[in-house]
Amino acid sequence: MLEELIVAGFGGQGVLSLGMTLAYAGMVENKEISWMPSYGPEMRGGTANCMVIVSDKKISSPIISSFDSAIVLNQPSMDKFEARIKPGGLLLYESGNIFKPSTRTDIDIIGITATTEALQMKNAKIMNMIMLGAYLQLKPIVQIDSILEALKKVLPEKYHFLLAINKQALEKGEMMVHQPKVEIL
Amino acid sequence: MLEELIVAGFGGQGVLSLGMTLAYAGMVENKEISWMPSYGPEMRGGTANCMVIVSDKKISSPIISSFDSAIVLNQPSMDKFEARIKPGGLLLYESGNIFKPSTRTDIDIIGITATTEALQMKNAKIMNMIMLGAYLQLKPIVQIDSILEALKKVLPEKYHFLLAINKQALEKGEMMVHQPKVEIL
Amino acid sequence: MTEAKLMKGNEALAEAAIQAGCDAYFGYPITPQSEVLEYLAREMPKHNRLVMQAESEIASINMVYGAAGAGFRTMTSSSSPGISLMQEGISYLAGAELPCLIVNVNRAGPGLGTIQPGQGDYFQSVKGGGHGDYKMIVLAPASVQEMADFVYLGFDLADKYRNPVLILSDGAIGQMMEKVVFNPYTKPVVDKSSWATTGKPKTRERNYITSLFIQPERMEVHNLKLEEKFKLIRQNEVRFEEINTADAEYLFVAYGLSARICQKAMDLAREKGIKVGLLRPICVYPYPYQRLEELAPQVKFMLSVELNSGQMVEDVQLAVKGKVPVEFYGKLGGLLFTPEEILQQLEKLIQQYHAN
Amino acid sequence: MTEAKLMKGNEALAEAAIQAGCDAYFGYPITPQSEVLEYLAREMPKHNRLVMQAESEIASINMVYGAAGAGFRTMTSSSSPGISLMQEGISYLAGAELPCLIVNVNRAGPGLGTIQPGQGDYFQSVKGGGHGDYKMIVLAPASVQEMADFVYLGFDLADKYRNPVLILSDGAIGQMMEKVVFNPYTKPVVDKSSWATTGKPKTRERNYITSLFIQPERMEVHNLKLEEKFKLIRQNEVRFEEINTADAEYLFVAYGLSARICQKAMDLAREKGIKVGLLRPICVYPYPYQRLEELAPQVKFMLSVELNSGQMVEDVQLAVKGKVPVEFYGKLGGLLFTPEEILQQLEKLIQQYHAN
Amino acid sequence: MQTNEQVLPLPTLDIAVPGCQEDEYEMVYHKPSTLVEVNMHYCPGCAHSLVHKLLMEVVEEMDIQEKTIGIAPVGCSVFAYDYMNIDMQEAAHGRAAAVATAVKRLMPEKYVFTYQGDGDLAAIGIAETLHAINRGENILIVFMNNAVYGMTSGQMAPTSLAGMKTTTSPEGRDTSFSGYPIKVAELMAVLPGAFYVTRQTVNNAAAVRRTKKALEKAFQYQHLNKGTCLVEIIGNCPSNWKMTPMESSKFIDEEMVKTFPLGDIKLPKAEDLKNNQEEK
Amino acid sequence: MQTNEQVLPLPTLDIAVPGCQEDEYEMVYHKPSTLVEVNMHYCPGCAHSLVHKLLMEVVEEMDIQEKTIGIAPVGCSVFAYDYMNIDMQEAAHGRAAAVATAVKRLMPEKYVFTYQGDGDLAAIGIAETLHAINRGENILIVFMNNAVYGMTSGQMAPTSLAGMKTTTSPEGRDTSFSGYPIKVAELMAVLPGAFYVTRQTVNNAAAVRRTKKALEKAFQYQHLNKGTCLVEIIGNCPSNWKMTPMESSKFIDEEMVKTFPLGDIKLPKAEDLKNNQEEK
Amino acid sequence: MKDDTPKTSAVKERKVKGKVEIDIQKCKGCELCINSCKENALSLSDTINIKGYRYIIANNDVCNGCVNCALVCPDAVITVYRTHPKKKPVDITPANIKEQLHSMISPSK
Amino acid sequence: MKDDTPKTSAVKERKVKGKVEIDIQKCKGCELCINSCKENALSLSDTINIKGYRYIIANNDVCNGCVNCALVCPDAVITVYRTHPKKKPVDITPANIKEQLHSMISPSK
Ligand SMILES: Cc1ncc(C[n+]2csc(CCOP(=O)(O)OP(=O)(O)O)c2C)c(N)n1
Ligand SMILES: Cc1ncc(C[n+]2csc(CCOP(=O)(O)OP(=O)(O)O)c2C)c(N)n1
Ligand code: SF4
Ligand code: SF4
Ligand code: SF4
Ligand code: SF4
Repeated sequence: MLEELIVAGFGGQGVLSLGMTLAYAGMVENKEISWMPSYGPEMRGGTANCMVIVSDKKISSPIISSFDSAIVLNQPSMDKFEARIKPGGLLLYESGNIFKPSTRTDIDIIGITATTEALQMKNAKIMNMIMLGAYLQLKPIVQIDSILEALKKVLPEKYHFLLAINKQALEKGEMMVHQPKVEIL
Repeated sequence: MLEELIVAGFGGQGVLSLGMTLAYAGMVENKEISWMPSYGPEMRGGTANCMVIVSDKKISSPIISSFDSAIVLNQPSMDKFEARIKPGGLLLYESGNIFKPSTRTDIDIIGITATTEALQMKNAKIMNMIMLGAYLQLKPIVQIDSILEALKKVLPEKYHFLLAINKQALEKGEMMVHQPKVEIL
Repeated sequence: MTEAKLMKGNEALAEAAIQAGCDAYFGYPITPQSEVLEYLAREMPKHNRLVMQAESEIASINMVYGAAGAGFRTMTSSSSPGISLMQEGISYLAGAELPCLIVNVNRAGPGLGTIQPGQGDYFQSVKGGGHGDYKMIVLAPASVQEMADFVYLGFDLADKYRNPVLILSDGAIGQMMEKVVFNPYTKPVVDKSSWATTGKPKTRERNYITSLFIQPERMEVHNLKLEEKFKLIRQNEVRFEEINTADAEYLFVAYGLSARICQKAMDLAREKGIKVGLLRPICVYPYPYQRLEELAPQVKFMLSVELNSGQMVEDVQLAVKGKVPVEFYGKLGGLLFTPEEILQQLEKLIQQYHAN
Repeated sequence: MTEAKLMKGNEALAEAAIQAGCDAYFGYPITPQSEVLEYLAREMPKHNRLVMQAESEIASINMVYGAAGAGFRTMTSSSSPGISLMQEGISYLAGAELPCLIVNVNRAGPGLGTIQPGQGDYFQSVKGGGHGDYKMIVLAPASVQEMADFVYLGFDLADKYRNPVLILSDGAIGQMMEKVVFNPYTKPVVDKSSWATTGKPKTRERNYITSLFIQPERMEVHNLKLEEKFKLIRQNEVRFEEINTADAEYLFVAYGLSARICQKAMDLAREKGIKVGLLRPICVYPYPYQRLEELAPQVKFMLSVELNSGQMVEDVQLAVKGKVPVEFYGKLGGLLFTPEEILQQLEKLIQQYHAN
Repeated sequence: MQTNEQVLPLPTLDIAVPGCQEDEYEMVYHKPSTLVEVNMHYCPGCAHSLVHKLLMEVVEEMDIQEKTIGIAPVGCSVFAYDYMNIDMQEAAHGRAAAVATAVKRLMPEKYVFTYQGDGDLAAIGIAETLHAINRGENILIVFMNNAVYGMTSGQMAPTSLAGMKTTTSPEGRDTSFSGYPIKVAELMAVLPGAFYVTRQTVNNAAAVRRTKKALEKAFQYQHLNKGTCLVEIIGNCPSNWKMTPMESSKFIDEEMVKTFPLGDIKLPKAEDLKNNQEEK
Repeated sequence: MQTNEQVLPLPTLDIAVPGCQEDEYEMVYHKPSTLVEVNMHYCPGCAHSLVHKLLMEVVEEMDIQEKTIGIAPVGCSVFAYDYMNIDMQEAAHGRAAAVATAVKRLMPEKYVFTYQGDGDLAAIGIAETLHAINRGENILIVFMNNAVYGMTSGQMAPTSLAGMKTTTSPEGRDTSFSGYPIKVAELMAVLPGAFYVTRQTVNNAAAVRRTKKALEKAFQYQHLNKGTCLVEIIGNCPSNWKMTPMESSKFIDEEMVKTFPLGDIKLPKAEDLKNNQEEK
Repeated sequence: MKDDTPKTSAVKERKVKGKVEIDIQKCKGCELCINSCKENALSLSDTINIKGYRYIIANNDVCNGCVNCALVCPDAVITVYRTHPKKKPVDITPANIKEQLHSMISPSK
Repeated sequence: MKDDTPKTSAVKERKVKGKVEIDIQKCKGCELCINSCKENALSLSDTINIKGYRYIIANNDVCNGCVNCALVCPDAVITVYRTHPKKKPVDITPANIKEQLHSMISPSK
């Protein structure tokens, strides 16, 4: 098994922690992983992304130019990475932030309104977990339980009370991909 | 004509200016010259020296390991350079400052009491010019007139009144080598 | 704590420093390595070790000088511009024979440049960025695991030779997360009493740390002593990794992150039946000249792959002495080449060589 | 003033700076080059030029940055430890493409070392002591006359390529006195209005001086532009002197003071009927690789003679690509080899080669 | 997307108010033409952008765009030259004062200022700053003191408050370990070369007006050739202070000013103020 | 040579004085055993040698040879470690305070001092010095202010007097060009980290006694861990001042002290002086 | 209609009227302007601009053109206009003002 | 004999007598000690020492052991001795003192 994933969006949308949670989960399952973030001042307001590789075999290059999957949370990221998804790959995006959806026909494209859902759950921050839930529903490369394990590591002790709502968010995401609300923009 | 000379003594004995005057004189006569000083904090109280090369042909290396002549003004310099005088070369020294004279037999050795003479002339500073006068008497590689020319360049305007005494010093030196007083120490 | 952890390269390096018994760290923030200082600022005090944010890289390196001179295990880290500021200090450390660890998380230059990864500091690291004749042992990690491992190794080598050791990493390896295991390590006891300035007891002559030898005769003696040491280092400390060289017709030569990417490129190439191998210098000083010379006859050409305009390639050329063509492929500006890109370059070259 | 003068190398260099129309000099005292600052402190004000003693070499090089960025002809000088402190600044100057002249009156290191002459800063000068991919044109004077001449040349090359130029001298050439003639020179008019920061008129876009390109894509473009420039420099600016190479069976390769001493050694050798020649790189960057390669077949071996532990010898090896053996003879610690010494070494090698 | 519709109502609603007409309005504030027409990269509410704006207002109003050269630091304001429409140089970290020295000495008739953060000026750059001021360079040093390293994301600065939590002082700045925050303005005012030294902030409209006045004066003084003007501005760093911009404004009033009291610290002597153009 | 005969008469003459006997004499001054038995390279009359002697007297009298580490600068006193019989480190030019910081932090129970000239401390090293003092490092900084660069033979220092002729200010220091001499002691005293700051000289016996007292105190204070002690000593440089040692002593009294007034500039607060050994 | 009362009364009391223009694509939603405005003329949008920030919406009916918001706006996105206190406003209210007003105001409800 | 008068009288007046020892090979002839000595006990030699400096000669008959010279001596070449003011000097003057004195003092003339 080898999954090469990019997660991209605005700084503050929880892009890096989404990827990190997935990476930790991979480790929980003794998979090989690498997590490569974008860094630098462009994170300020601008866009952030991370490349995550989960594999059964030793990972050679942590740098990848094309992706099996992309989780896209804003328009600039859509413009930047849409074309770099491998044919047959997956494009999962947060539709509330996208006004020019992909026109590719050779990949699976799914948009969900994670932001709105998160607001309804009274916690904008968990949008990324909804996306992760949705992603894992489509690409079950790790168990949800492993994710919950991982969250314990990612979240500092004092935030462990948030584990519950994160779990809900993951489940919400799982559900949503079954009846994706495709938005009218 | 090629003369490779070392001048060595205590800092403050006018070692460098002796060599410099000779070099300037060489230039006055359109000879090729190089003047290479020792430098650094050892000049502080310690010893100073300069290598002077005067030649008709272009000078390749300004660095020389053995000398046609040596003008030695103190004991440490005697110890350091005595052995490096070419056979048949000249060792001229200020005998007031030397208590272990050279034992070499393959070179011309002449000691003069330039310091005492200088004090008699009421100007300790001109000791070096007495030495230079003596040297040129023994090795007439440049004209005394050229030296006087040179002194005009070496001495700042405001010291030109000293030209006269320098001239006397040079002449004194010339004379002394005719009747060298070899000292009993 | 031999259980695997998921960590950034910078953090792994910092944690390893603690486990290696580093007594004192001095540093100044700079992207992409500030995590080292931040991690240690958090963790060192818990172990009663000294961690200080200096007012500049110049202060850092001179604090390292003081700490090392007093016999303590000490280190600093920075990124390219900061390392340039340390060049005088590094030359002093080498001149005074002080053991210490210096980490350069290389970013792309020159000047302020960009904060993205690069390998443009190769020459500075291995040929001597500072003045005078000196060398550092230079370790080039290619994974988060090596970011940790080379800290132990680096400290031990520094003590062994009384010489500064440099870890030459880059922004990508510093920032990325991978599994890392901290293997149990016990700090060797090194007797520094003969030179460290810990206060002069009646029982011994005074110790002093200096790189000054004003008499050239004494300076020469010192220089020759240093040269002896560097010779010893060249004999003992050559380190490299070889993959698929046995049947290789072509050879990638790459260090650090570039080697990782070449490895992927190599896999892709081998899938296509192209017999390419990889030699990865682990120490870029001393350099595996001999091994490369041995491999020369066997391959059609060597391809040095670097995130710069062509620096290590000179060492490859020095190694093979014209016995085999040496090609270069580089990337500048903090951009990274992809495995596919390198493969392409390889194939292009193969065609050219077939053409001729 | 084409009449010959007797001057120290440092003073000749300083006088030449004035005659080359240097607008501003910034420096900090250090033996063996303080005469440059002292001479200019005396003479520059008479020509209403700016001479400032900075608080450090770091301030000096950054003042040079400011002056060059504003479009003025500017320079600094120092000796080895001071030059090491300038490495960050030099990398910035190269990155920002600012023309300026930097003078290193090399003394023997590492560290504080000694104040006596040396050539241990060769690698730092030609391979890049600072971080990132950049190059300087490096001129190596071998006489007081060249100390003067290379100032004109250096400034002109700096302007031509918008790049820092380094004069790599040493303590002996800086301190010794020889005849020097200041050939008449007229400062070329260079239009810097397209980039110099002289204040933005309505009629043009703002100018800004920077080495920062945070987007790697833009950094790459900048790097490639710089590489183009360095390529051009390698094509146009190779400079060297050849003596007695026509019939040479052996070849000295040496620069600066070493070349002077080799010349005497060569004369002595020729007297003995030994057919040895001398190739003296005048620019040590760019390096006369091609010419050396051409000479390779003709000679039995090349002997690189340097006042260090063996630095330029690598460039000689890179040049001849194994076509001919390359030997090295060096001296350390600020001591100088004598012509006789070098001759001996040559004869020893000749015997060895005959033995085999 | 719908954002465009959002703004439409505003103009139309206006004429709905009786007796009110487009042309009767006069523009009373518009951003200076000397500010480049781009989005600044600074975080929301960052004082850097505000002070950039003020500087460009002064340059516009004094009509000295053609005569002004700015020196940018290394710090979040490293990109200043992307925003200020004047000739600028980007100096190495901490060396802006040395760069400015050369520029001003060679072009004494120009207006030269440096723009520096506290890490840049007070940590790595304190030597160049102190010596430039001691020489009495006729430049303006705009010192943005936000008590942290912003660009590198929140490490302790020499100006960080006692007890202030930063990424390199996780337990808060321990003065017995790291010393007390350096009061740059007071320290530099001791030097004879310092001509005008003041500390201001920009966390409310009145403060902004005062800061602008200070900058204006500092620019005007350059022609007196009497020494260095240092305008320290207590800025903010919402991102690394982990506050909203509004909270950061409050933090300045409640905490920062305790350590860094606002106001003029060194004023020109009266006799120095008669504008004599004689050059150094 | 005859030099040896010259000294012989002295002992013999003594017993020629009735009622006077060898053993009735007590030695009342002898150079400290902590001074190495070699000729110092300093020029005749140079204050460096004298202050080396004083430091070693204090170390001997406090019996802390085993606990003292000195940091030598780059300057004429670069060879200090050849003369002081204690463990020492030779720091890069200007960086002694940074080196001392590390040494002291790692061995808080030791006595650590730097010995620096004015070029070393006030020019290239002002940043490291200022930051060390601001951090309140518990070290002693012995600052030898001779108003010139001695080692490199007589260039202008940041402390050169107004109008002072040096090799780099041939017309005399022009304060409008180079600024005024930096009063290091007064400047550093402003920093909270400075515990004891004094300025002394050594150009006569009384002054020597005062300077020794000051050094003694400064050493003793190190155990209080209350901050940095800075002892500025107005030295001389006969060679580069182009004066005889005696003239240089006069020059100190008549000129130097005008710019650098002698005396204590910052004294410890009484409550700080009760010797509490608690470590940082 | 709560919406009307302040408006008309405003006209009565205030001599000087102001209005602000917001360059919403440059606004970063830092809200500093909001609390600098004594008249509470400014508020934050629900939607985000192209940079992903919520931006400022002005209620110009209550704006008195004091310029405070523009002064404190770091990103210089606010332009302020003001009527001249002297000039008497000419009533150019069209006949069908009621309908116009109604049609205009309703959407914002 | 001028040489004698001060000596004897000295014994009468002064309680405390001092003497100094000079390490002449380390002396640099800076003369700082000379002008620190109120008793004019110190003077410069005509000949130079191995380092090329004229060095200090002490006339210990007038030395009162005040230590000033040693304090101001940069090169720490002076050692100072002093008699104890209390201790009454025991007269151990040998019979042939005159001859002895004479033979001793003459060379230094
Ligand atoms: C020589 C060097 N050291 C360190 C850095 C990394 N660096 C960039 S900005 C900065 C400090 C910025 O803080 P400050 O000056 O307070 O400005 P702010 O970002 O807070 O506005 C540092 C340490 C660098 N670029 N160069
Ligand atoms: C980096 C560096 N710059 C310059 C020098 C040259 N240098 C040696 S000593 C010195 C200054 C000495 O003056 P000071 O500190 O006043 O001490 P002094 O000699 O007067 O006692 C300088 C500039 C150096 N060794 N290293
Ligand atoms: S990090 Fe701080 S200083 Fe930098 S732009 Fe953001 S708020 Fe401003
Ligand atoms: S040069 Fe000056 S400071 Fe140096 S030893 Fe001589 S007198 Fe002392
Ligand atoms: S102050 Fe400016 S940037 Fe901030 S919210 Fe108001 S308009 Fe937007
Ligand atoms: S003070 Fe010391 S060195 Fe100077 S003359 Fe007197 S004894 Fe000699």
